[in-house]
Amino acid sequence: MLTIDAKNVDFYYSEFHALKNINLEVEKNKVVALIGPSGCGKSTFLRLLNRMNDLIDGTRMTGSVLIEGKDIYAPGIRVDELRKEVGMVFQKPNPFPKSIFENVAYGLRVNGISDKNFIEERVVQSIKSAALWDEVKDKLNKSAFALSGGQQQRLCIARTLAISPKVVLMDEPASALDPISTAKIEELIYELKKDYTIMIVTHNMQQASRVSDKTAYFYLGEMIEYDDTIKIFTNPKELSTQNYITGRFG
Amino acid sequence: MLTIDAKNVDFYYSEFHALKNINLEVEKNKVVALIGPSGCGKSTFLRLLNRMNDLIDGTRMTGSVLIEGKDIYAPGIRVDELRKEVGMVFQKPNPFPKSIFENVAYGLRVNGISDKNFIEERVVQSIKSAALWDEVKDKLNKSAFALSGGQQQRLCIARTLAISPKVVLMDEPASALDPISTAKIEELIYELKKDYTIMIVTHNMQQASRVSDKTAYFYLGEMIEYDDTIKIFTNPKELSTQNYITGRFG
Amino acid sequence: MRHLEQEINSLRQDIIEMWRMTISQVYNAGEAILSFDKDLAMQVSMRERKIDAFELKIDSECENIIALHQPVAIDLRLVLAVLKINSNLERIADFAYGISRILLANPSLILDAELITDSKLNSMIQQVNKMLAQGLEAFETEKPQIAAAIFSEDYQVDEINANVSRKIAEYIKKNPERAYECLQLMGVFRKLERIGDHCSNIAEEIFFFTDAKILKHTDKKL
Amino acid sequence: MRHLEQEINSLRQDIIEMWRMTISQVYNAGEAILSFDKDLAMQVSMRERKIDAFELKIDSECENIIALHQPVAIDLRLVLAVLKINSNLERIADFAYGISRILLANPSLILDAELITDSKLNSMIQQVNKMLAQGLEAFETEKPQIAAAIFSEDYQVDEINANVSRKIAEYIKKNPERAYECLQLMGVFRKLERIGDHCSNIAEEIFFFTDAKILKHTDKKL
Amino acid sequence: MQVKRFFEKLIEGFLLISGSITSITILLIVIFLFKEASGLFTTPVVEEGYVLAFNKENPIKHLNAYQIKQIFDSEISNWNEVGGKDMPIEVVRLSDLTNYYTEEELGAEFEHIPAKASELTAKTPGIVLFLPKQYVAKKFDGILLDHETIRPGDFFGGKEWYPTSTPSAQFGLLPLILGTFWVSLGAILLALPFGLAVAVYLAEIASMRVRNVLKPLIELLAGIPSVVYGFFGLVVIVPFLQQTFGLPVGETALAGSIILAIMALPTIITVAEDSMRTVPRAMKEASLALGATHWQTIYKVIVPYAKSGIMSAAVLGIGRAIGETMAVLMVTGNAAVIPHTLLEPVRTIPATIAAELGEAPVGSGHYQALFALGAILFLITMIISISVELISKKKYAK
Amino acid sequence: MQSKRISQAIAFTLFKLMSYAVIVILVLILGFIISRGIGVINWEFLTAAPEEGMTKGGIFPAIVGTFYLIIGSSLFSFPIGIMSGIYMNEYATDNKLASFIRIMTNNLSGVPSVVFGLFGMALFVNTLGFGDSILAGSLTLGLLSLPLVIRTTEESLKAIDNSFREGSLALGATKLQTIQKVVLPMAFPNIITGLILSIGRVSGETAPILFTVAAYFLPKLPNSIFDQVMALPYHLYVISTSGTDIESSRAMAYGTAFVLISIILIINILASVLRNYFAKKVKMN
Ligand SMILES: Nc1ncnc2c1ncn2[C@@H]1O[C@H](COP(=O)(O)OP(=O)(O)OP(=O)(O)O)[C@@H](O)[C@H]1O
Ligand SMILES: Nc1ncnc2c1ncn2[C@@H]1O[C@H](COP(=O)(O)OP(=O)(O)OP(=O)(O)O)[C@@H](O)[C@H]1O
Ligand SMILES: [Mg+2]
Ligand SMILES: [Mg+2]
Ligand SMILES: O=P([O-])([O-])[O-]
Repeated sequence: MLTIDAKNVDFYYSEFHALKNINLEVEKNKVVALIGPSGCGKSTFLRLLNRMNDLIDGTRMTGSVLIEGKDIYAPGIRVDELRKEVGMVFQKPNPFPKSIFENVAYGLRVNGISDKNFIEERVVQSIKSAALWDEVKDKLNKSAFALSGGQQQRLCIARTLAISPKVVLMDEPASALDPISTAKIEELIYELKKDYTIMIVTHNMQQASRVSDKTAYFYLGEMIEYDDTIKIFTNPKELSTQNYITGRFG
Repeated sequence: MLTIDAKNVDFYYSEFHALKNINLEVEKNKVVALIGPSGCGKSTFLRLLNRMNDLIDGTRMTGSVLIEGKDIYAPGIRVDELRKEVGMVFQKPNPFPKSIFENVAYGLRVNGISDKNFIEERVVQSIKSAALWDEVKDKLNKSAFALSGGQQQRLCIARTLAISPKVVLMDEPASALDPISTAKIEELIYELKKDYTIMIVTHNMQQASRVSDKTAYFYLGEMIEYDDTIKIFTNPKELSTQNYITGRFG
Repeated sequence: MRHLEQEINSLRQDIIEMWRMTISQVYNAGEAILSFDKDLAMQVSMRERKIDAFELKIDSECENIIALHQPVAIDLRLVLAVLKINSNLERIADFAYGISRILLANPSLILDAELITDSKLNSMIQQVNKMLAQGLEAFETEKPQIAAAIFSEDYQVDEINANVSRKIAEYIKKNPERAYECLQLMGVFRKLERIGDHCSNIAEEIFFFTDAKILKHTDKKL
Repeated sequence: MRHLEQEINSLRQDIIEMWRMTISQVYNAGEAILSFDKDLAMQVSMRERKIDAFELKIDSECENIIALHQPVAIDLRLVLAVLKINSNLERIADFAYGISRILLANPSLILDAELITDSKLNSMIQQVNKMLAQGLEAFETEKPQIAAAIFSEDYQVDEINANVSRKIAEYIKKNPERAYECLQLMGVFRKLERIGDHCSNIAEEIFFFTDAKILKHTDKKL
Repeated sequence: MQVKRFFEKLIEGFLLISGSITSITILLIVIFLFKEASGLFTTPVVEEGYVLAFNKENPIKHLNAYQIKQIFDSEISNWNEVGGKDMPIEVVRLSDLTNYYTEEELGAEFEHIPAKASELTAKTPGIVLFLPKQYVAKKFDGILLDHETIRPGDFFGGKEWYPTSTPSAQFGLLPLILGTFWVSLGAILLALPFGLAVAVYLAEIASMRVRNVLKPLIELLAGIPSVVYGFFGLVVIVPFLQQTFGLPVGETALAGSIILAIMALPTIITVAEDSMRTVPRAMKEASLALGATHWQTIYKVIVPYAKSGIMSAAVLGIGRAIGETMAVLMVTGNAAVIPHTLLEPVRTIPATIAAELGEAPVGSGHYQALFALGAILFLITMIISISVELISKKKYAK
Repeated sequence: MQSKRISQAIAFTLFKLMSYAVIVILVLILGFIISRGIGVINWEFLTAAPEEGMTKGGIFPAIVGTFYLIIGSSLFSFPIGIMSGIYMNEYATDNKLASFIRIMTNNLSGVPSVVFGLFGMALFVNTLGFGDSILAGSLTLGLLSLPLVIRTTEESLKAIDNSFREGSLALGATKLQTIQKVVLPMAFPNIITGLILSIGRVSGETAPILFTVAAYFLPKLPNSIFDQVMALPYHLYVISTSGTDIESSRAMAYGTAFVLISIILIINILASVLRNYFAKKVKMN
């Protein structure tokens, strides 16, 4: 079964047609990178997958998005339940002003889990999965704000992993970080794909090439090309894609 | 004569020793990139060259910096005169809330030039040098805010060129821009070095490799290595440099 | 024009230049051997160092482009293709040099007209000259179909070469005292065969560059 | 470990594997020719396709690393060196195959023990085997000094080869009826010489990789 | 889960209700203020319970409050001055009846007053008789001016504020409006240059240390209650002005302006400084990097960029001055006359309300007049709020 | 070129002088009140009722009255104001209703205090029949401070980056959970300081209580919320302008002004201490 299956998706901000007939399928445990010039609709598409766009007034969608076969825009779908399945990591690290532990436990708690042992186990495991354990194990009760930007971003990833999502969405997760932290995040993504399906928006072509299995190139709300990353970066089908990735664009 | 010649420069923020015995020479019409992990002192060094650090209380410098042979920290140096010689472009595009024309004319006006024809000529020429003319020639009287981010940044460059600096400093000039605008800025830098000496701070190693003739690697306030860019990127002398540029750092 | 494009254009110019020099080396070496022109051979021999230097230059251009510009897609394929074409060309030039060395090292290498005709040396030389020219044309015009012809031509070169051993052996049997010269001649054929081979490799690289197809070690029926 | 490091490690493993296969091909081809072992020659011949496939694999690994990971400094040098070492190894293996083909194509290629000793075939074979092994060791241990030995050894191989023409010519003069076999044998020597040459190239690449020194077309006095 | 849903909806409802409370308040203010205020224009010009009476022959049908006051103050003595025939006015108050009739004639219990009043009116052509309603005869032989109400023109154009005068209270807005205007104008003229200077100084020139001392001080002063400022004005500024200018009284418009200026300073300083501080650092550095001096940077970049904030500061300062009550009440002397110089006592709208509302009987004309003042004040501040809104929006419209 | 430097020197000197002039005036006011008032303060002054036409005795009833009014108005304005702020910033995101409410709130905050007095009198005292009472006064003051509380709350909430909300929602939290567990705790320090400062405002207001609660002289303490009380600001007004013997009640006036200022001072200090405390807490733990 496909993990993500977007069919004929059209999206509008009021009158503005932001996404045009997008069809995109993602298999389990793959990393898909979305690239394209600014304003082409990458973030919009990403936020469609956990219905984060619902928060914006006057938006409208047609077509369907299936996550593990379930239509997430069907009536009766509980958005908060969906968002547990489809985690999200944002551009700027945004840990809550709580302790490191509580940050990771947050998702569990708001989802009604109160079993202490379970929470503790899950938190530790998530922090480990986010390759952060060694750096924070002695200060789980310290404020998350005391961490560096790169550590904060990994904490945010740990926080997302704690609720055991099937899909992890990342919108330019490293664009606010320095090269060293960026490299760590990229490594982490590479590790995580063993257990999760990941979709990442990035402005950094090299990043897309390094971390992803497949790459989708968006332009003016259309998905121009979607193929194996190596294909896109060595021999894209579309001239528009080639122009973009070789920097001949515009 | 060397365009920039920093000798035994030490710099302190109050107690914090931010730059340690930096010696760096730049020849005319070269592009020098400063790279290094966050907080290593790149921006501090850059801002030393037009005495922008003067604005911060409690800073202290020893050693000397010569621009075209003139010690810019000598007593009696007029900072505003110096800053005309050493232009600066910032991380985020920061045009003034004036028209495009007035933005570029600003530097001339504050320096006491009032000859209309001269100003007009200079403005046009600067905008052309900044590879922006075709895009703005019909709307010189429109607000600069109506331009896109990339255009704004080129406008800021034009504004700097208008006062005919000898050196142009750029602190991550493209980090807030998308890849297409970034590519344009990089191209522009490549063009500009025909007439200016350029020093650019960048977090983007690829950018450093693409635009610069020489690269300086900073680490914890020290300049670890300074060499031809091609040398740094194919065969750096120092292991620390190699680890940084190959991403093995930390 | 963009900086990377400029670099790539100049790389392209350089490899074409290298190509032309190589073509002229091979042509001259062939002429020299056919007309037993030692001066020409000397010329070829002296040009060798220049080609070597040019190879290094192109090699480092390619490396610099990769190290500094992170080319992708068509740009990357061009650089990688040039990298390989370059070493093939150098090799080819090397063989031309080898041929001229043979001529210069064997003042007594006076070849029997009959043997020459019989062994098809002339047509083999023409063939590789043609292949080299075709390669260059295919590269310059980015038309892989032109390169495609090279594969079948190389086949003919190989055929000539396969028969030449026998022809020369027969000749030796008749003229054992000329065994050494014949062995030297044999070397010329071997070298021409290798040139043909390298032309094939170059054709493969042209396909890789234009169409991202990898033809190496496949039969080249297109 | 980092993703790129993993990729590079696996590339390294692959080129070493390729190297080992090539070494074994050359060794077997040598053994086959020396002991006139057609079965062994057959084996070498059959392994050739595998090596070709492996070459392609490594080639595309290198290209992928360059396209996807933008390696710089030591990483880039490794990838570029591997790219070239790889094609050298393939070439070497090709020659081993060629030698085995000669054996298989000439059932009558029974060589005179005296000629063999005289022409130093044995020691030439040993020499190239050694050079190949040294190359691998230098690469694995990243010790360019080991590679340095290869240059002088190649010199010896060239020497043997330079004399072999004369030796064989003399032999032919004595036994003109065996001219064809001798020409074939000559081919074996040529191929061994080429292997030696390629080993030198590999050594150059090792220097490039470890020390970023470009030794090509220079005299290798270190 | 279902319970949780419901609970959330419920809370959302509460929040909505709370959110609308300010709007409701504004609405209520409008309703109450304007309802009471509009009562003013149905109030008779003549004091409640009294009437004015004229001779039948007198063509005068209307008199406004000011005319009545002038007539009774003998400032008008001929009917032609108010549009009637040329004959002298004869003012007769109830108590004056004894000049025309003896006590007996009027009756021991004054039971004959209605008849006599009627009679007197009938026989005196120039009469204007001011009479409690209870003494108006059933068949009164004359014209009664009892339905006449205060007209808006009287209120807005009225030059006198004298709510306790009889027979006709004076609710002329002009002196109050002008008082408010003069005091506020004086205040803002004093406060603006100083306020902006301090704002520029704090935002740009002062060192961090100086700023860290001054800023909390200014915030503190913003919090000091207006009565305290008023008190200070009363005990320090008022005597000071009296001595300096040799005035009969120190309580003058100028005293009010000075105190208001001081009170408006923190507002102006804080808003203007904040808006100058929001000028991106990058903007400032850009200017310096182009070789501009600091001062050039301030007036060419920072001030224009913060323009809308600075204008808001000015407008808010004016708003504060106009609406301020207690301090002004305490130092301006509260004379409801149209001022000619700043050195005279004046009375502002808010001070009037504060001073008089306690004494005005609920529902009386006076009470309603004060609400009308409140309504005017409310409108003025509304206009100010909206203009601030527009000014700060404009920043982004460009 | 010299001219641009000279103009800078002149301008900066001028600004500096003007600034210091202003600061001196402001400090003078404070210093004057404090120096005259501090001598008046003693135990009796703080705990006794006024005597002898308010020329003797203390201001205890006024202190208590002000205290009641602070409590009363806060009970009204805090919950409603905070909820309103939450509604405006979190729920009514960008629709017309929200901007209408926002304009209304701004307008309300610009309404002069005396108009609140008028309105309170009309609505609470007369229409609702509370009479002059703590209840009427508190409600009036509550309404007056409402825009302040709302604005403080809204601004504190606005200062919180949207990414925190999105972060919480993306973890499957509902909107209310997000507000409750992430947004409010983060905004809490700023809200609290804002609330404290609003108390300062309330405690000094005179005009709104003139006609809704304040008593000229009332030596006894109130028994219920329907009683009148004295209040410090009104008391100061009264004894400095219309006391029976203005001259001899001057000392009382200075004392009262001093107490008023002290309250403001304490509130400001409290607010800044809290602000620092919370700022540190966020950084530290
Ligand atoms: N809330 C919104 N209301 C209206 N239009 C919007 C909104 N958000 C985005 N858009 C428009 O939709 C288009 C796609 O936006 P989106 O944020 O998805 O682009 P993007 O590809 O992620 O760009 P970037 O790389 O700059 O983040 C843009 O043209 C943008 O202007
Ligand atoms: N105003 C300041 N006061 C005190 N320390 C400062 C100040 N500005 C910078 N520093 C310190 O000086 C060091 C160097 O700072 P600088 O901004 O030059 O680094 P950078 O190399 O430009 O880093 P980045 O890549 O993050 O911009 C850092 O450790 C920083 O914390
Ligand atoms: Mg985006
Ligand atoms: Mg050579
Ligand atoms: O250089 P070659 O491998 O063709 O002999």
